[in-house]
Amino acid sequence: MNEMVRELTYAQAVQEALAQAMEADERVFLMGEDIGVYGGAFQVTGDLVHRFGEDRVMDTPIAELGAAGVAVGAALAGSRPVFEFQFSDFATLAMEQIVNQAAKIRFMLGGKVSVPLVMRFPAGSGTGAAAQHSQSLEAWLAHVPGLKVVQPATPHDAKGLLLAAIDDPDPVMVFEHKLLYKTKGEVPAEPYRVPIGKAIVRREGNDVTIVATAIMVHRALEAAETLAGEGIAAEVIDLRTLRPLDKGTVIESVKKTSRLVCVYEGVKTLGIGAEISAMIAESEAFDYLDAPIVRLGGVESPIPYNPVLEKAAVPQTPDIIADVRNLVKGRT
Amino acid sequence: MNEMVRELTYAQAVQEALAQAMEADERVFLMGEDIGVYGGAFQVTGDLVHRFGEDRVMDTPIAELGAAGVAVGAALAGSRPVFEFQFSDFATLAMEQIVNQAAKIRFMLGGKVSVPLVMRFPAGSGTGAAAQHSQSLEAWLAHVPGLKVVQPATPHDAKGLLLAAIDDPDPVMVFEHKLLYKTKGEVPAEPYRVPIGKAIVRREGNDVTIVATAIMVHRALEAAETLAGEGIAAEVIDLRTLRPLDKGTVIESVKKTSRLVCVYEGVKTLGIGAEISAMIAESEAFDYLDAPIVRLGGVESPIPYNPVLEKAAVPQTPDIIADVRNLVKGRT
Amino acid sequence: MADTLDRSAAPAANLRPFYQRFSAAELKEALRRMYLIRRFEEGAEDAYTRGLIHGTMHLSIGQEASAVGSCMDLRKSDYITSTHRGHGHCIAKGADPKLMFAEFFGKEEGYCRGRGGSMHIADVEGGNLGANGIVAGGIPIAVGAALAIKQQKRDDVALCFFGDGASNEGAFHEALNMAAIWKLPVIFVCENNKYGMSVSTERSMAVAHVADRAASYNMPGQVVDGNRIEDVSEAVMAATARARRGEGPSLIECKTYRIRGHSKSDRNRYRTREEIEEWQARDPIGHFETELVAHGLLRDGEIAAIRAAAEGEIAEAIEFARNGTDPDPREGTRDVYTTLGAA
Amino acid sequence: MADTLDRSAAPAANLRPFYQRFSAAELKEALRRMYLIRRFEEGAEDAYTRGLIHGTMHLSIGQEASAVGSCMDLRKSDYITSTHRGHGHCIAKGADPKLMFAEFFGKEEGYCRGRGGSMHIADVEGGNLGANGIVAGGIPIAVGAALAIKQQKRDDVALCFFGDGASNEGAFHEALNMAAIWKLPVIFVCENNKYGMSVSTERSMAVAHVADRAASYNMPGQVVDGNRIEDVSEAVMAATARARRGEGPSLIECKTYRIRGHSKSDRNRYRTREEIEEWQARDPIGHFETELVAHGLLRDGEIAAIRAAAEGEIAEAIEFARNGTDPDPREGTRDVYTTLGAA
Ligand SMILES: Cc1ncc(C[n+]2csc(CCOP(=O)(O)OP(=O)(O)O)c2C)c(N)n1
Ligand SMILES: Cc1ncc(C[n+]2csc(CCOP(=O)(O)OP(=O)(O)O)c2C)c(N)n1
Ligand SMILES: [Mg+2]
Ligand SMILES: [Mg+2]
Repeated sequence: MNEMVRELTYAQAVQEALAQAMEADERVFLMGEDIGVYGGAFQVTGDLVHRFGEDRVMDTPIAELGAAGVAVGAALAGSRPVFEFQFSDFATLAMEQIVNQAAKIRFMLGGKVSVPLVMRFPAGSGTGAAAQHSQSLEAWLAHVPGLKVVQPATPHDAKGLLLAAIDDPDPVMVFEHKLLYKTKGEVPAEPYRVPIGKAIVRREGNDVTIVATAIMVHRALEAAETLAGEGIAAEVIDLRTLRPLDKGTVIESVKKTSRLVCVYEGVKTLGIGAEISAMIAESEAFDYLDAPIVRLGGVESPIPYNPVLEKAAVPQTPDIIADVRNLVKGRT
Repeated sequence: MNEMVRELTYAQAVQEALAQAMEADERVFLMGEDIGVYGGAFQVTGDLVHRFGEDRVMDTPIAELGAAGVAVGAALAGSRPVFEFQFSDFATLAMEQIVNQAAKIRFMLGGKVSVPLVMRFPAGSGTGAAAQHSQSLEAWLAHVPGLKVVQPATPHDAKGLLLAAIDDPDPVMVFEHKLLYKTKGEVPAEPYRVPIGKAIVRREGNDVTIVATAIMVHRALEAAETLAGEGIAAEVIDLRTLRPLDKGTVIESVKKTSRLVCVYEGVKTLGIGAEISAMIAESEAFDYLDAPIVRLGGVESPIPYNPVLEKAAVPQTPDIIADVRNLVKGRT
Repeated sequence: MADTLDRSAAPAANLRPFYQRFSAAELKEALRRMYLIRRFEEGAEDAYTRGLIHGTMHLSIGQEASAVGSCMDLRKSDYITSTHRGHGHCIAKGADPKLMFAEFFGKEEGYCRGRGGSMHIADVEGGNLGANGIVAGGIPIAVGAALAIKQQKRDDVALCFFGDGASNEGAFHEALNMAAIWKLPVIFVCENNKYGMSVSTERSMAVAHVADRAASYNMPGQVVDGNRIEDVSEAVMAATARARRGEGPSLIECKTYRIRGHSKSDRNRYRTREEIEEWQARDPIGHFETELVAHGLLRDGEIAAIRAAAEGEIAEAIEFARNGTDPDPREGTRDVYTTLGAA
Repeated sequence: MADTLDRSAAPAANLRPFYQRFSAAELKEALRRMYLIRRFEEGAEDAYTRGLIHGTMHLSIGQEASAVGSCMDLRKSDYITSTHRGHGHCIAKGADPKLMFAEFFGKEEGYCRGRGGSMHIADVEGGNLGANGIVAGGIPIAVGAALAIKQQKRDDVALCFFGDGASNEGAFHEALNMAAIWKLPVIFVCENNKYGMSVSTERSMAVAHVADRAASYNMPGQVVDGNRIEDVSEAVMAATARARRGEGPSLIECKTYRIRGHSKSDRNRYRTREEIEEWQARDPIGHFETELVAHGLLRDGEIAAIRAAAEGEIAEAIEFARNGTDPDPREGTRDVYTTLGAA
């Protein structure tokens, strides 16, 4: 690519995608709480209201279920809503419209309509906002046929996956990690798409495959760096899309490395790692496995307020290092 | 046990548990839509309103979120609500109160309170009620720390698990399968408890372990019967509790049989079978596995209305037979 | 349907707006649709009782005036959103009973190719965005459709049907509030048939009228006799005009009654036979016929003809449906997504 | 707090109910609590700014009258439910600032043993069922507490605090409706501080007053000046009496203003400096002092003493909190369940 590439934060990359989509297609508009003059709770929409006006950057009342339904209706009637939940936790209020309506309408109507709806969910812990503002609920939505679910880990993917989501005729749920918003990375200035449904190998290695999502991709890469010093070559896969899953990329890697560790922030039980593990255990890669499949997920508890407990509740780099080391060295 | 044992339907067994709990403890009361004179959409509460009065068998307005919150508040203030969702699909409207409040209040308050709340969810497909009335969403709630989740497959367990749930100081979610309501089985007349967190081996066998839930337990047993005729001895485990998982029972069985098939009605991806599979793949049982772990779950689609399509959307007995046969004979 | 019909009859003076607005042909078409709904429901009930249709269904016998009266002034490009009790709305908006019955029978020819069934019948081409299995689920969707209309600078409207029971759902509150603050072209039509399943409005709400709740949104709220098509239609005409002028939403409450049980599992324990009979005596079809005859717009003999035609059309529709194509079981997961390559 | 204080002062004739109901000592205690809240918030802000507390917090400076006025007539066995902006409610209901600050500092001594933080502070012993991170999340919970009170035949009440923004949530609608149809002893206190985060009530609702919405539930709805403690208290007294008599719920809207930003990330882009200053001039503490002095209940010198005592108490509370015990990291998942053996 020979386009202009700059360093942007993840939040800026999201904002740029929103702006470019609105410029390119007047059907695209934004809805959410305090996304106008306030600029969004995480300053993602920033000044967009001044550029595009209040009709295209719409502050909603605090009414997640109704507003989600408004987005579904607008999508059915030819508009292209991009909906921001202020925190992903508030999706609990809108599951009816997301799951019973947005995800199913096309199917229930025999394929006669599409629901081109994008929803953005600032997710994850680490901000000291406690149990009701720190959840990682992406596995719920990845369990729902009719939805597509993406989880970008870098500014580059944040922009490219969001633009792909806005193009997509089906409802796409975009999970953005709050701690990533201020992280920086290279982002081409032109609009571009990162395909939905494709994982990416972020680091190659032969000894063990680490499949990670969102902020865990960065922790996994850090861990891999340290492990390299110990002679363990870890391959790190950034899953990027949770539904539909890119099975091929993970299977190929496990066939090569024979070991798998899944790292994710959601609660371990029935988090995305459960699916990755089960998918491998039923795949052709099973025969290549040299060791149990390890899952390193969030602890079985709500997220605590106290910062030390909060950190202990989700995987940190040393946890990854320890688990991978155990797996590779502990047995063969 | 030498108590009186009769044949009851699953629905009658649930009703008997409700009646006995209300007789034993005046703090226990029922809330739900049309559970009074109507007797409940599936006639589970039946005539209870005439026995216990409208104050203890309360019809709510159609307002799932608010009513769930009322139940949470009543539980905090010393009452013991048993809440009926008319269909489990409508839990989508109440996830806020279930997940952000009921599941987390005790933890968020540092253990200073309990939330003794029971919720009942008629779930599953097979009634021709289409995509918004046929979901199996139990995996969502099993992903949530702070909740306990049970899924009785027999009239006996329907009564015993519900009584255990009502005793329990924590929020317990009870998934009842609509197609089971009219099935019959032996039920002791006296109150008794089936412990939460314990799976049960319904049939012993050495060749393969089938872990099933709800109606799939019966289909798995049927399949096992047929397979026995082919010389395949399947062990069938009825999981009964999804959270906390009885890992020991499943692990022991797999160590014995070396093969695992998980059968469940929820969508395959991230359904309960994903957790069972992943739990085994990371356990000591991994080394005993002779074949990939097979998951037989619901197809990746909303439940269709057409009865032939509807049946094809979830595992049926022949599907189980075929998968087990493949697994056992296809490879070693 | 108004725009497809004969408008030649000159409006007579001194007539109430309903009779000024609609030609004799249009009024007869309205009566025909009421009959079509009635017969449709009876045919559906019969098919269900005979085991030809599975699942459940919610019949709107007795509520034909609110369905047809609400849709008479709508264009094809206007939207409606409907409910679990949606057959009448669908026919009123102009759907083809053949394709509706084909849907009930789970056939490929059905509006939803047999995937949706009674609770999800939609006729998107005809402006019906769909029945809904979730009580109040369609209310915010209607508001969203109205938002899209406004964004696209169209002068269409969205008309939203819902029941008395639905007005206790949070979605009702949130949606009406948004429609009001954004002045969207939406007409909320509450069909208050006295019960949400088994729970009477007296037990489920503390106010006498759902329309009273319009005040919470600074929106006009009006109660009409839902069994009198002319009352329903005039209220909707005013609300539609207001909406098209960009003046925002309205709430109209049609007092009506469902003659049949809530669904097939209903044992009618929560109401009396007398109450049902009282309302049967106020039959909306009979009322409309009397009106039309009194206005000299319909001769006695015509009624029988309209009725027979409706019966014939429904019989034909059922026949069509029974002969429809069964979906291929291997195609169960088609149409979950629009784009290929997805899960 | 009323029942723990001196009642000896005889009610003077011609005084408004507020001054008849409460003794001089009780009134001074109310003023003290208002100061305590003010200083608490300032202390919290300061600790946050100095990096001693993490997370976020929502300060109620300027809203002390609605908090204290609402709780003056409550007993310990009455419940309140609170909001994300809940420090004031907590202190008003009688909580100990030491244990509150310990919670902010994430210590074992804190009300929630450091697990909850600002948005979840609760004092269950004192009848505060908890702040809530979910807007409107506490409203149905209050109704449920009131239901339990009724079931247990107690004559307590549940008082439910929420904001103007919360009144647009579906939970508000559903909960008020249930409270009304079941005639539950609950008092809904809306603290309308003109904004839900950045969105003004003019933009988020189409009616002038949240209290107007009471009509949808056939419930008394009253607007009071939320910066005048006597107005708030009298309205709550009447509502509480009504509730204890079994006559059902009431809605009281306190018009007030939050002087600080919504939370620490607020850049105040949605309002003017003038507006803030206008409301600062209507300080609820200053107003109450003037009232008390005018009524001869407070001498000038006493004000300084009450203020100094509040400052001292907060300084001590912060000191206590800083010296608190850090939770053991291995105990993170304790208290997820009550019974052992669970997940
Ligand atoms: C969210 C939700 N809750 C409950 C139901 C079950 N249910 C279906 S129809 C109905 C009654 C609806 O009453 P109303 O809105 O008055 O419509 P009516 O049936 O009277 O036409 C109920 C409780 C549902 N489908 N969706
Ligand atoms: C369900 C939900 N939606 C959004 C938020 C984010 N949020 C927290 S406070 C707030 C504003 C609440 O406004 P209001 O009810 O008026 O209370 P105030 O902050 O003014 O005291 C918002 C939007 C939330 N915490 N919960
Ligand atoms: Mg009704
Ligand atoms: Mg406010």
